[in-house]
Amino acid sequence: MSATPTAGPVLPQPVLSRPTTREALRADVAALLADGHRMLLVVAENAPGAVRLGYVLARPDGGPEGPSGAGESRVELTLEVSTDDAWVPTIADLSYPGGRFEREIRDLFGVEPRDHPLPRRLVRHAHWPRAWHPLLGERSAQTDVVPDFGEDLSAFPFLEVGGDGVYEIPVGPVHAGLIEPGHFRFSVVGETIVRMKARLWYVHRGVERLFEGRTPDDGVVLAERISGDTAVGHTLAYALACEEALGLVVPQRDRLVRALLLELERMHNHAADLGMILNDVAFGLANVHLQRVRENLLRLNESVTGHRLLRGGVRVGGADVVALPDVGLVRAAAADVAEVVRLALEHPMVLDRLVATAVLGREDAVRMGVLGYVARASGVDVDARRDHPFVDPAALPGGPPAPAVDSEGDVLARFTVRAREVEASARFVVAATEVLASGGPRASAGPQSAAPRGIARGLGIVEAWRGLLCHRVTVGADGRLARVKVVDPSFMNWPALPVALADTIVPDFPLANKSFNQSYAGNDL
Amino acid sequence: MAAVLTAPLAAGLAAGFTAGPVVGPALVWVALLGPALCALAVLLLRRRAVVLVADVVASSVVLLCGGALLAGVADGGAAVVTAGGLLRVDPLAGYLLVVVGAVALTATWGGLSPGRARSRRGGRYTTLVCLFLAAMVLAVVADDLGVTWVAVEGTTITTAFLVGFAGGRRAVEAAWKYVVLASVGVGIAFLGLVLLYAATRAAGDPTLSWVRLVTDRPAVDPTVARMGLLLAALGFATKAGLAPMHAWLPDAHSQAPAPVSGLMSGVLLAVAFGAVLRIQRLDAVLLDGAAVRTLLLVGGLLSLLVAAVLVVTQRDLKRMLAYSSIEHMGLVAVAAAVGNRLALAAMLVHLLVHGLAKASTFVMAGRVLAVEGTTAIADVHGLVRSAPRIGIPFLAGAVTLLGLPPSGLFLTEAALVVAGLRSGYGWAMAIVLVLLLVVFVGMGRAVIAMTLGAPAPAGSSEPAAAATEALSAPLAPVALALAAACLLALATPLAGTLDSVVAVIGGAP
Amino acid sequence: MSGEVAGEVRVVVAVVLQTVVVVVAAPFLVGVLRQVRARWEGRVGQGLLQPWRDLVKLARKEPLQASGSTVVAWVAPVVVLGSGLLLAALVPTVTTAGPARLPADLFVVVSVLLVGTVALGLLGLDAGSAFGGMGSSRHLTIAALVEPTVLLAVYALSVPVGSTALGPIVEGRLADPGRVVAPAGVLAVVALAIAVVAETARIPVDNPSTHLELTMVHEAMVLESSGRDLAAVELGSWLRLSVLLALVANLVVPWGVATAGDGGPGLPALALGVVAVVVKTAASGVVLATAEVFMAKLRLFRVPELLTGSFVLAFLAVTGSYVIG
Amino acid sequence: MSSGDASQAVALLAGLELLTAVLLAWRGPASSPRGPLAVQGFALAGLVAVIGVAEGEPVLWLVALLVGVLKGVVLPTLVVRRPSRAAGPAAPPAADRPATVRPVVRPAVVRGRSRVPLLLGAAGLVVVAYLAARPVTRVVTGATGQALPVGFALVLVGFALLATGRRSQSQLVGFLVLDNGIATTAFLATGGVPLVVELGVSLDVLLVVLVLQVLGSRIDTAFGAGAPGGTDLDQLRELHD
Repeated sequence: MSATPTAGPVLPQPVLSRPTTREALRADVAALLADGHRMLLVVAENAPGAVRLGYVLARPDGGPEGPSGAGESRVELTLEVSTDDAWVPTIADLSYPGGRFEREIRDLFGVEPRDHPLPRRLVRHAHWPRAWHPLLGERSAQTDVVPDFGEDLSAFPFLEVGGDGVYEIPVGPVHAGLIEPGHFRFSVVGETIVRMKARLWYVHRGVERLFEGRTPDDGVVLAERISGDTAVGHTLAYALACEEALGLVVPQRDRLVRALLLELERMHNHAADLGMILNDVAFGLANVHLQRVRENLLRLNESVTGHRLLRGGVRVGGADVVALPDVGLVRAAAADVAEVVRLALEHPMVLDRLVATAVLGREDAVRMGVLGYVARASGVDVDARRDHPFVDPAALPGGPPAPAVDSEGDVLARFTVRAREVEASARFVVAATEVLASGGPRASAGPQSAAPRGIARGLGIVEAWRGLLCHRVTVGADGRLARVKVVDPSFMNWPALPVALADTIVPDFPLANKSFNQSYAGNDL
Repeated sequence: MAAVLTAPLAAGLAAGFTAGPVVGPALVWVALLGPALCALAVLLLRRRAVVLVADVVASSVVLLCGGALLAGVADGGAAVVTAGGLLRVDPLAGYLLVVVGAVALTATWGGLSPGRARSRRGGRYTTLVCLFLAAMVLAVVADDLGVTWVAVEGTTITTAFLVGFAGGRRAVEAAWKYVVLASVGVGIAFLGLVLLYAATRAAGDPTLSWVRLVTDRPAVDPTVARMGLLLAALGFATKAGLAPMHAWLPDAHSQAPAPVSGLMSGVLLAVAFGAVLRIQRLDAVLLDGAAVRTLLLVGGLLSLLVAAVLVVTQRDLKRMLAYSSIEHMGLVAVAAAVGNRLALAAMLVHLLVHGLAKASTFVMAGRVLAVEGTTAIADVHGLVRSAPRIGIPFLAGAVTLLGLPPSGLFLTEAALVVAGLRSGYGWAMAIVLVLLLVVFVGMGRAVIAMTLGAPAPAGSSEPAAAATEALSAPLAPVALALAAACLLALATPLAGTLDSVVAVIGGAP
Repeated sequence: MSGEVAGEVRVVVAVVLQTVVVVVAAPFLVGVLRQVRARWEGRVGQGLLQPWRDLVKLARKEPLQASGSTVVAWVAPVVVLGSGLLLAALVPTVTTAGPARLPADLFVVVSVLLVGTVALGLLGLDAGSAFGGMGSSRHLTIAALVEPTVLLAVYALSVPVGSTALGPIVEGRLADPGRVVAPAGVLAVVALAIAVVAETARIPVDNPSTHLELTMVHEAMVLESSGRDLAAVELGSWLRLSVLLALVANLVVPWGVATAGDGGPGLPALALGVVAVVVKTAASGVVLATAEVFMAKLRLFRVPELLTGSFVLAFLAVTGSYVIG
Repeated sequence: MSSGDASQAVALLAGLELLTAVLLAWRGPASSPRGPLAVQGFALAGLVAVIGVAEGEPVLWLVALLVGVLKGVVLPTLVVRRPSRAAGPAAPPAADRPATVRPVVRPAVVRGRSRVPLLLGAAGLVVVAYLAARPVTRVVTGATGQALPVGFALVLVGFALLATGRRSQSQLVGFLVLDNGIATTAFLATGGVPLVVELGVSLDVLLVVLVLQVLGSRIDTAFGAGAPGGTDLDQLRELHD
């Protein structure tokens, strides 16, 4: 694409847009899936008198999961359907995540996926006004009027499990402790979970709508707040998407800084979660130590970007840090985490709780398109840092952090995978800091402000700490955001939790849930 | 065979034996240390020739010393005592030494393998075989029952790696089961010995010396002594392969290299049974002898039953031979239980003849495996025609084992039945006969299918190195052993010797 | 006043004093447990007085009862508290003396324990909520495994004394310190200690400080209680904890306890008894809390294993008391 | 030492052995058997020493030392020694990490079966041992005779551990408990077997454990699993009739 001869690949890889039709859609999607692509997202966008759907798929760069030799590829299949005749043929049978995106679009835009095998509501709770699709229509004073909500009369269709001795335990949506809302319905025999259904989307904030009409630079503040613990991940994905849309080229140095921030975010979240997992087996001593480590990391973060959760680090077109992280503190934190984790893993009672609990099998993980450490703990080697790089691997000191993979799929696997990721992240942070401190890759030509001449679109893919995270941005002809689609890895991983819970016992649910630790906010936009 | 061969030599040694009191103990030490020195030589020299023949030399030493000692102590000679009374060779020990030596010579000579000697692990193999022999000799010549126990456990340790020598899943599985079951069984024997010791201690004279117990007859508490003797007999019977403690035997015997299988089947069982015989004698002397006799009778009949059932359904040649060993140990146990002079004499001859025949057959089974690449009975056909150098001796060995005349086993089995009928064990003999018939039919059918008839169409035209070696391996040891197995029972000069051995274990007239 | 009557009065005074001491000290013991844990974890902690403050605060509040709850909702807390008070009176903590008409017999004590346990279980079931039922079911499963162990362990201790009353058992250990290290006694005390940990819902059987409803045992049953009812239930549970802990402490270190003697314990003996039991129980509380810090909660399905183990120890103690003394 | 002290010490040590046997039956798959085994070994050594003092036999002190070293230190260490292969390829120490920080690896454990039946069985076996030892206690007088059933109980519990052990390590532990039981019986009933036999027995036990450890690691290799405590022996199903 670019005329400038560069040594490495064009990073990040631009998206190839390809129109398709209702008739050809299923065949096209199937062909891409067969070619090693995974379903990243399906985005709906308002067009005059129509809804424009974009099916975005991507193939990893080499990698054990992809076909060998084939390079990275990002493809968007586009399809416009008229608002009067708003339906598409379902792809739910081809791709499980695709089916979930279709349901989301049906709720938010009113585009009906025809012959969907599971046509239940996803986002819309029953008290939402009927035939009201909050994202449908251009943003205007009229469409922004929210109609009155009714009472939640019709019960959510939980599947009732029959049989002797089966009883139900409803939990939530309001929980003890500082936990976001989610309702879980357990069908239990004795103490063994037969089936668990999670009902989420209690706090729909309309984040995607809030982006519309902002300038790309203004959107950063919002992106940082989509999910508090993933500030860097969301902002970076947003920035990457905007940069592709605007045609901005980010200097090598800033890219390295972004990678560093991403790993810092991973470290503090993993440290906290490792502690919480241990707290759930009542091993509080380990928890307080890991929370202490987390606090140290948060303070370190504050010294790096001025904000404990690393807000303000990533901007569209670059990245800024107040100071480079203190290498000694990073090393100490990683050593502390490793020490506490090892103590925990040498504890027979802790080990007995973690091992063989809430097993997510590899087949299920692949079928559901699970991402991040959950996937890697089930033996699926996906890692966007390697599969969809935004920084030239040659510029990375020691290459991208090696993904930790485990094949067992139990809580212990997720626990150890995350502990190993902390180590890898710390190594990377230390190495990257040293490179940056010693001058590092020179700042190349600054961002070229290229005013878009029409509607431009961009895709950002980032391996945030929870897993692969995408933003799909549409910038209008006026240079303002027309549509931002956010996909947190939690959207893909939530359905895997009930699968892993089969044959787990009720008192192990908090442990299993914590080992997944999905975001409610990132899922419910 | 070897006994016949070495008779003049042994007679010469025996002449010197009576000349001075030094020769006897020296012979005991030579028999004990000879194999150990052979092992040391292998370890130190590591020459291919040494590795090749060390175990054969060790076996010959044991045989020669055993023959000489037996000649010296039989027919009224005094037992040879040394090491402050810990070691003692009486006619029974002497006889068992001869059995050990003769069978070991058959197995090691017949199992000579230049290929193995060349291999990296050949030295380890020969060392372990020599140490195994030394442990068996110690078990036989020890007078202190505790030392016997240590030696019997020693045989487990030395054979553990021999059983697992082939490597691979099946071999390590067999080795694991063998070591665990045998150690536990023999551990039970030690518990029994401890109780026996406690009983003698309570009687005022703590000892585990067999000869002192037999001659002094301390007034032990009958309950404790019976518990001790029963547990000891049970423990040693585990190692002797008596049902229902036989579970390790088919696995171990089928997975070990052929010569080791021959040694274990042919003599290790006999050595362990020697310990049982000593316990039985103690039971008879200290108590009424009923408990161990019942144990032996039940165990013997059960072994016959197990062997009969499993031989018939067996699909693997080496396992079939292993079950045949269980069958023969069952017969031996029944004979010991019957306990009159004829039965005991028959039992002793049976031990030797069975050892020789079983060692020969296992050696040939090893060659069958080398040539055919399998020991599955169904996959081997018409050996006599396809490979007569293997098929014919194998057939001869199997026929000897089956007890067809002129096999010595025919005579001993007949004598056992007669003896049993005389002592009022008619019902037991009836069971024995029926089960023998079943084994005969089951094993006979398999052997005939493997040896006679049309050979299978030749598969690969290029024989492996192991096959070539097996086809050219010496037949002399097997031929001699089988000849001995057929002729020995007829050798009348043995009668006197047998009488003195029987006297040790106290056969009633 | 005849000597007999005077003795009787002294015994009653002793028992009343013992009960008062236990009631006053029980919330402090809970404070000690929490404080020790906090210190181990590097936290400042809430101080020893907080459980008392909580109790006072709750006692002032009017109880709210869940819709659909029955008379059980207010009777059960009373029963739980009552059984705790009865235990405090019966079990030899300050003194081994007991009134003749109130037998501190092993079987009586276990029955009183059981009454409290069942009342708590019914309280959990009463509101009909899922968590309460879940907690009650777990609680009663554990209780069914614990009570036989307690019976058996104390029975093993009673064999050398020849009496199943707790007072003489403690006195017997005081008279013959050799018994304290006798194998049967050691096995029995270990079994009893495990049973007490399970009975009082401590780690590794239950986590008293969790907020995760699905893992709760004891806490799940009292989720629906509030105000004075909650105060009664909490105090009742704390009394059980204190009494059982003090009993184990007295069995391991019997010294200092006021014996019945001739004509009931005198005042100096009682004073020494109070000091001794407070020190011993506080010390065992520190040990318990410390052990909890270094332990994790067992998988629910491993709890029966733990309790079976303690049952086997108690059983061995009984056989052992015949075999090896 | 008075006979009262001696009998009290014997009872305490025997009780300790029994307690450790129960602990070994109780232990989950993730906890190491080393501690209880070592305690059991030292208790046995202590028993020998007490008997030596009580009966005035200095040779028993030597035996106590031998037993203490062998059963208190060497054998428990041998049992938990992992085959070096299972430790995995040692990661080269990265320059940016202090040498003390080892990388986190997933411990290879599995969730074991419920121990409830074994525990209850062990309780039953102790009663059986008590009954079985009655005739012997008639013969052996004094405190040692009183404690004798403990030896029998250890033999039976060890046998149960061996029979139910699913991993090579648990079977080894069973074997050692069984052996400790026999040794306990020997010392309590007879004040020790002759020294020559004792030495031979000790050597044999040591060698058997060594042999079993080597075989255990070969099984791990052959069956391709490196769980601590060894491969699931239920996989050993190649040989059967």
